[in-house]
Amino acid sequence: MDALPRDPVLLATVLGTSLPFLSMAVILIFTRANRQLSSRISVAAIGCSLASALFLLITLRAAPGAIQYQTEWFSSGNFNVAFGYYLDPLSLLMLTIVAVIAFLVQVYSLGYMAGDPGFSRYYAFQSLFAWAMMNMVIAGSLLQLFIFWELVGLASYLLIGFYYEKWSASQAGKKAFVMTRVGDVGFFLGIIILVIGFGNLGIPELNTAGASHSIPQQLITVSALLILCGVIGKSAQFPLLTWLPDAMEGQTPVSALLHSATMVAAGVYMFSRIFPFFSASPEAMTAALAIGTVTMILASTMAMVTYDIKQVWAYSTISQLGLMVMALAAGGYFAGVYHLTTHAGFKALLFLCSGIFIHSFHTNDMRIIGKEGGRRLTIPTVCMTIGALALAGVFPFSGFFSKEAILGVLAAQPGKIWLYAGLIGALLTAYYSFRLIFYIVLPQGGISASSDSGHHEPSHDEEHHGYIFWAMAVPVIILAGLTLILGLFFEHPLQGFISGMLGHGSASVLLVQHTTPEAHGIGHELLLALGVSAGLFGIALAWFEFGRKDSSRTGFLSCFPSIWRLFDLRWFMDIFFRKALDTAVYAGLTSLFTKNDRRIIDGAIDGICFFTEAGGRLFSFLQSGMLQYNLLVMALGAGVAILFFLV
Amino acid sequence: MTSMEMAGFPILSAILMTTVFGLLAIIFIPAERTKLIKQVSLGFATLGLVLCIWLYFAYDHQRGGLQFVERVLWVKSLGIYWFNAVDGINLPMLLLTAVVLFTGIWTMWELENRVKEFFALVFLLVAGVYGVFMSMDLFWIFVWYDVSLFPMYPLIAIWGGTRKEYGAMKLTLYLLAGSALILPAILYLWAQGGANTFDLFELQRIGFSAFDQKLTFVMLYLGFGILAAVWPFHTWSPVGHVAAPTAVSMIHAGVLMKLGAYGILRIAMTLCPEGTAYWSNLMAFLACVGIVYGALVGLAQTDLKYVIGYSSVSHMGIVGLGLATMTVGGINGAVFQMFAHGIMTALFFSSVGYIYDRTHTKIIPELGGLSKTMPIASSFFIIAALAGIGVPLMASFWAELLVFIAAVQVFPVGGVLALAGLIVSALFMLRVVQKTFYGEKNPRWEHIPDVNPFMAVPRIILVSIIVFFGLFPKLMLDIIQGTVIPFASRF
Amino acid sequence: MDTFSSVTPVLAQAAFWITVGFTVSGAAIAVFPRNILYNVLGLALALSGIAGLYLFLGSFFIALMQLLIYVGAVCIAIVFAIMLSRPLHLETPKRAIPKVALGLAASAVFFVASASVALRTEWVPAVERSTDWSVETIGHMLLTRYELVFEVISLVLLVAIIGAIVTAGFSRRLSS
Amino acid sequence: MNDFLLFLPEFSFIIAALVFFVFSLKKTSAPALFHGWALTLAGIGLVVTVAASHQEGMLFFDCYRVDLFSQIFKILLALGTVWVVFSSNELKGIDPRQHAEFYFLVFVCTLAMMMLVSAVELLTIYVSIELSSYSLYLLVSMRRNADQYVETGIKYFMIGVTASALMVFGISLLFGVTHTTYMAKLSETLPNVIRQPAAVIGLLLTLSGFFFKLALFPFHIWAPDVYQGAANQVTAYIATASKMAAAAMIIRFTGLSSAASPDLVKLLIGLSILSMSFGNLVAIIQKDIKRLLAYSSIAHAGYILIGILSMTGRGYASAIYYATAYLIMNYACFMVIMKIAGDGHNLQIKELAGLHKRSPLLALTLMLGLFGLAGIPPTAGFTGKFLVFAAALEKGYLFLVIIGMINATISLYYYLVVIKAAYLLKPVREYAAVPVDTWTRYLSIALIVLMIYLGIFPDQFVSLTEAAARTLF
Amino acid sequence: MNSLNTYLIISAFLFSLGLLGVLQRRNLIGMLISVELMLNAANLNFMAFNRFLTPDPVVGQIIALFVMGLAAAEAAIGLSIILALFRKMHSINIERAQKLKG
Repeated sequence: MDALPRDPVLLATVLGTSLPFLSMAVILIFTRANRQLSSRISVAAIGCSLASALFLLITLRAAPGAIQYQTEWFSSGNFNVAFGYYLDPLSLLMLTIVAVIAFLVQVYSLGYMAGDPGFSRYYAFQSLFAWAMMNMVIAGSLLQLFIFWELVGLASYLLIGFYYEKWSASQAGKKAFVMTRVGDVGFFLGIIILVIGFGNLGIPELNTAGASHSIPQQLITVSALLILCGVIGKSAQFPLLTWLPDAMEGQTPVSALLHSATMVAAGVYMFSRIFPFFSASPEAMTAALAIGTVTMILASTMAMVTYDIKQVWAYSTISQLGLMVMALAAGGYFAGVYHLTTHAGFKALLFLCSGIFIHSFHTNDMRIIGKEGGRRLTIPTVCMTIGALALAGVFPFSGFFSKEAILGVLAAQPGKIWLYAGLIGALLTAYYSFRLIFYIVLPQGGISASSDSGHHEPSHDEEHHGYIFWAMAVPVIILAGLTLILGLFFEHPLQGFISGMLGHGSASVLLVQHTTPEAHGIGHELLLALGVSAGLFGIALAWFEFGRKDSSRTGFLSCFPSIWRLFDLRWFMDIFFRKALDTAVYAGLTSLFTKNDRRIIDGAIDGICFFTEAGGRLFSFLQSGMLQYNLLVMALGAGVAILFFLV
Repeated sequence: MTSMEMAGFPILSAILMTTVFGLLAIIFIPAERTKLIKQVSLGFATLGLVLCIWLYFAYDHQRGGLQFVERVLWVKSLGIYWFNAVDGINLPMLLLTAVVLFTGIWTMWELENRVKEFFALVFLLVAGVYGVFMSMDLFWIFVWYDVSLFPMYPLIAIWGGTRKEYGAMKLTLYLLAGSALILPAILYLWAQGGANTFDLFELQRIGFSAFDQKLTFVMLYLGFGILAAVWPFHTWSPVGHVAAPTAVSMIHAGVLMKLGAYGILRIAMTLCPEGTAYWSNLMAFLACVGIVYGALVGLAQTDLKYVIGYSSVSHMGIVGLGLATMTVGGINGAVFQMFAHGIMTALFFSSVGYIYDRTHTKIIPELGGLSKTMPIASSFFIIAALAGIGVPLMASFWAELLVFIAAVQVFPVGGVLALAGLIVSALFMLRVVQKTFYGEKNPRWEHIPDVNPFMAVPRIILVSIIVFFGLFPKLMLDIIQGTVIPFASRF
Repeated sequence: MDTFSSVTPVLAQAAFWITVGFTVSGAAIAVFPRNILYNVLGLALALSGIAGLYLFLGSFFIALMQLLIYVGAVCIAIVFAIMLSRPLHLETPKRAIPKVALGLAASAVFFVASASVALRTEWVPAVERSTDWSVETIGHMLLTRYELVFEVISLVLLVAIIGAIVTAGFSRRLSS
Repeated sequence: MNDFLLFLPEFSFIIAALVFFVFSLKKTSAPALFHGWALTLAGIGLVVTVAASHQEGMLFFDCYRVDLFSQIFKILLALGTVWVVFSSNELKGIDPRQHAEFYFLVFVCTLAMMMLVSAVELLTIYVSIELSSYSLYLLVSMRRNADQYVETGIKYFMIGVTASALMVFGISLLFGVTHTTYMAKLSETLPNVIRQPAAVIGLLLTLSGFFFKLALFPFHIWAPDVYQGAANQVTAYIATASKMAAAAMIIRFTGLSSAASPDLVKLLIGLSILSMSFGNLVAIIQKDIKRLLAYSSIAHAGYILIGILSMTGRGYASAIYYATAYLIMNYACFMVIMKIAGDGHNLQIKELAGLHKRSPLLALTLMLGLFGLAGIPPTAGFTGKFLVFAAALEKGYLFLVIIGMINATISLYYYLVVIKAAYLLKPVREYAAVPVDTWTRYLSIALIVLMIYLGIFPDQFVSLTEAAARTLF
Repeated sequence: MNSLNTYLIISAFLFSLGLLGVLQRRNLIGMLISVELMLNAANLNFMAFNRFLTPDPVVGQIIALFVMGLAAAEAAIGLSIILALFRKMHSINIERAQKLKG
């Protein structure tokens, strides 16, 4: 503790990562009643976090190696749990991303949430969320990471189910928590196996051990696969992906935060955090690659058929996360992290823009928004288009660069199938995002108001161009700016930053090679062309079907109703889970066990009681009122006793 | 050891005496002066709490082992000693008891019906609990064990709720049926020891043959296991909890159930290391089944207290699993879980108690949307539920972590199965939270006031303890493992 | 045997078996007939037979006492009781078969048991046996070794008398 | 003179009996006066007995032995008598005109049982036991207005005389096989001939007489009917004092075989198990408290037997302890019953409803008494069970002890039913508050204190019982 | 013939017969008579042992004497109780007295 004031880095780390927690505590305990004060405390806290994150990034950008602070949390037997911070380029980068996005979202929420009765609570949870995420990012050990990972889940549960009086919201929160719990238990088990087999959960130690293969291969594979479960749950990978679209029940800024820099990013972040460890297990990497691919394709298809503006971005998040997992699994450490960074920017942008639309039109339906004149809101329209372009991977937006990096990595894989999948994903992504853009920007008459009229959020009519609007618009503009410059100017500095220090931090020079574009078989230019053309083709298709005049605006999928239905119902995954839960758990085990409890166990006990009493009644026949029967009992008893001795 | 050993002020006896004198004081107060009775009760409970906290700080965990030993020969011809001491295992339990008693009495501040008898019986019950936790003599452990059980009957039957007479009778008989195995086992050990002593540690030094250990271990395990709600002997627990009044549920689920696990640890495992090893697979099996089973059955319950009852079954399974591993980590975790679960369940019942006192129902479908009308009261429950799920930075998380590490190491299959139970427990806790507190505001409960600050105090104390030891588990674990390390080295 | 030493063994034997016959048949009459008066007479017969057996066992004093106390006192008392309670008119419904069967079984068990005890035990006479059968010795013993019992038995009789009076309702205070 | 001092306790009760014999000759009856006299005389008897507690010696040509063992039981007998006499202030169950006879018989019975515990000669034992039995037959038959219970006396009598016939038959076998009636010689001779059927069966039949007194299965059959049918005070007397004498005699007699016959031990184990199980099971379904307590007494006979059948000093000591505890607890229950049923009727369980309001002190006394009977610590009943089981386990009778504990659990059920009635049930009709006079109040408190004190601080009393048990050998 | 066993078997017979009477007779006085038979059986035992086995022939006789005395007292008490019962129940059939049971 005495080191704290003397070491500015530590001070900044501690301050930056604990202030949101303090703000949460203060809000919940003291300032619940005062909304203004609550929001200010929260925003100030996250502002401080942002400042310290930037400070750390700048101070440590040229640090020779990772900086680690560690103190014993507790120990039990020979199992020591350390509490510590691990500051390396990856965590610093991610810390900054989280701080930036969280700060922007909180500022944005000043407008978006104004007038909400749960305003204070909202900011408390936001602070909790930011705190948990930042601590997760700089955690020094896998266990600590897991702890905050769980807290991130908790915070997202609270935020998704924020409007708890709305049944669907609380349901969505529960679903998110339980489904990620499924993955987390795997993660937890993985950690336990590592504790047992390896004994140390420090992230650098794990990475070193993984890279140098100093732990048994089997152990790595098993634990890596189990830890991958955590990634699957948190980052909504196949098959645990259906909670994420439902999580749209939360407010739009929450979705923005959830989908860009926190919660779902946690999975991918964790993957990259112990990337060298993972990469020591080819089996785990292959599994992750497959899962990422499936996820990406599935989510893209789902996005093609929904009219809910937030759902589209939710599916796109899933598919982009799949892409990131693919990148990482294919060995593209930088590509994955880079896409995580750019995605955080443009996805937050997309959600925040959607939020403005939703806030203005009180609907989630893209058709209605378009019809009611969504494009008149110039700033969000423009910004959203920028975001969509980045998502589609169009030059010069940030998504282009990161996607290219990923495709490069995929191309380096032995089988070309991953590359083709990536390209198809890129195509579909471009298609569905511009389908949305065209719906909003180029509305045409004759939209049939279908049954899917979207969700209504609590309405509060505010002046569109007042303080509220600007509180929402400024973050959007900042993010749009970031999206523009992040790819164009920051790819190489970032690569140097991250990969450079990775070389110091762990012994994985080999990994860096994977990420260089020169290493893959197909020429760089060809790949570039392929990527761009896939994106452009998708946009063109979208324009052909939705943008141009006289287009049918139904999409080619409407020709195949069964496929439409398949996509719309999320490949029946939800139904499957529901059915599985209902039959296997509720109707199966639960009811079986409950019956067992009532009938067999309790029945046995009550039966014992019953038979005891019946025994009493039975024996009481010995005590009949007839004297001579009584005497008989006595005489026969004595007689039997005598015979006992004689025989 | 000499026959007489008294190191300074008998602090442990003093803690015990706070309850006895509390009981006597209550007896001599006229029954009409309910306010005074409550104040006196709270005063004695506070005194006990203060002494326990002092004990917690005064205990030297560096040195470990037994401290504050009081040892007086009690009954010469049988070798019974008045032998009280603390070590790392019972210190958390004493602290837990003091906290739960204190908060429990505060929670019952609004009681109106037969106040005098209620608090007198509560003190009697807690005297037994303190006694079990501090005593190191088999005779006294058993005496206090029974003393702590039988006040449950009137407490539930008079002040209880749903099916109170049935629940009370079932609980009392069931638990005392457990002692039908404990007493013979204790006496058997005494007789086989041949040294005419009930002193736990002298018996431990004597050691027993493998057969004796196996035999007595299983008797003690089943006997105490009933109180620890080991599957399949758990059915008294939900029924009893449902029937019991708030403070009694708090003490019962929070403290009394720990007596069972504590008994297994303190007597069975101490005296029968070989027996433990022999039966550990059974222990682990029952514990794992209990974890999953409790959670799954909890899913189907419609009564709030039933839900908590089954969650207790599940959580006590974790304690059992930790004990079954016979490793330092596992036992550390088990003891810590006993403490954490005690506080957590007390919080659970105290929140449910508040709700039930106001709404007169604890049927989940009849409630709903309570968060709107009583946000603070609801948040206490939600916090408890989160602790029950094993959310990190709450005390129970660490306990579960330690237990599961040990369990997966020792019983891979069972450990993994039990881990899966965590998913279910999350599901059923959240389901309850959702159905009870979330959803549309229920007009039936609109007039109900939220917890006032005075009544919030005990709940806040409980929450703070959960979070405090979640943030600083070292403060408890160091004490625990100072004793557990030498303890586990015997296996 | 001493008393009958002058009589030939055959006669003695015949007398013995006749006595036994009286005893057994008297006992049977005391138990089996339904008429209570026959029972009393049977009892008297059996008791007299037993008194005879006591003679064979060498104790004239006890045989006399048997006649006095039992036949003289007990039987008369029973007859008085019969007269007072008029049990002659006792209704006689059917006997319950299980009761009879179980009763027979129980007494059979007892008979077999006690007979086999008698037969299977090695009865070992004392090494030194006194031959002092005189009544004086009995009297002496009564006042020394059995002094307490002797006094207690008087208390027993007192209790019996007071009790009988009170219970049967012959007390002065109760005769209302 | 010394001899006279040894006999002083008995003598004081002879005097008491004679005083009431004289009273019984009077033409008029004065219940209050009689009660005062009786209490005074019984009190004097108790004081004398306590004062004579450390006497030792032989009397009446070695027929009569005064030692710590006998003196402890005499104190218990005197104590029980005092208590019963104390509770006889409203002797509504017996015709006021018969009160003198009632006290006379009680004192005679106590005297007989005192002689019983001191007697070490078979004939003396037999005569004493008969004297006490006859007194009890008469006491039981004395209940007035007892149309429902008229048959009680004759049932008790018939069963009693049959048992005593069995006993005297057994004594005759013992006499035949050992040639002696002195216990001291018996205990020398008997182990040598214990293989003989006559010896062991003689012992068994002799014991059955005492089993009858103790109401041990299968010689228990009188107990429920008699408990129910006799006047409350008489039942209390039978349930407390007379059990002490029986326990003492069984302890004396089982010591004779001194574990030479494993078969006998097996049989006793069997009887003990049957007795506990039967008593507890049937007690579950009872409605009448006295009848319930009768079944519970059958069960307790089984527990006492557990201590005895281990045939060790510790076992006998534990049995003495148990008997003492039983006396206190049982009397506590009966005192409450007698107090509540002021008019002498038979109390039903449901009539206890609301007792905690009508008289909190009596309710508490009853609760503690019942918990003591159930063996719940920290009452003396628990410590008694603990000691008894400890003695049995020293001999390795684990199974027996487990069954004993299971039975204790079963018994808890019906005791709880009674407690429930006293503390929980709402009375169907308004019962008047129970008037509790000062002395009863003090006695209740004394009983409560005694039950708990003996439970928590058993050390001194256990040493005493062990010293007493040592005098047996 | 005149051996110990003869007497013992006679006594066993008397005892069993008495027991049978006690178990069978519905007339209470009949039962009492049967009990007397049982006591006499025991007495016969005493006398027989006294004659054939014991060192001191006085003891058995004295016991027999006391048993007789007790039997007389017993008969008196028994008969008085029976009479009391008869006054209330107007019967001495034991099968009519079955109120107390269970």
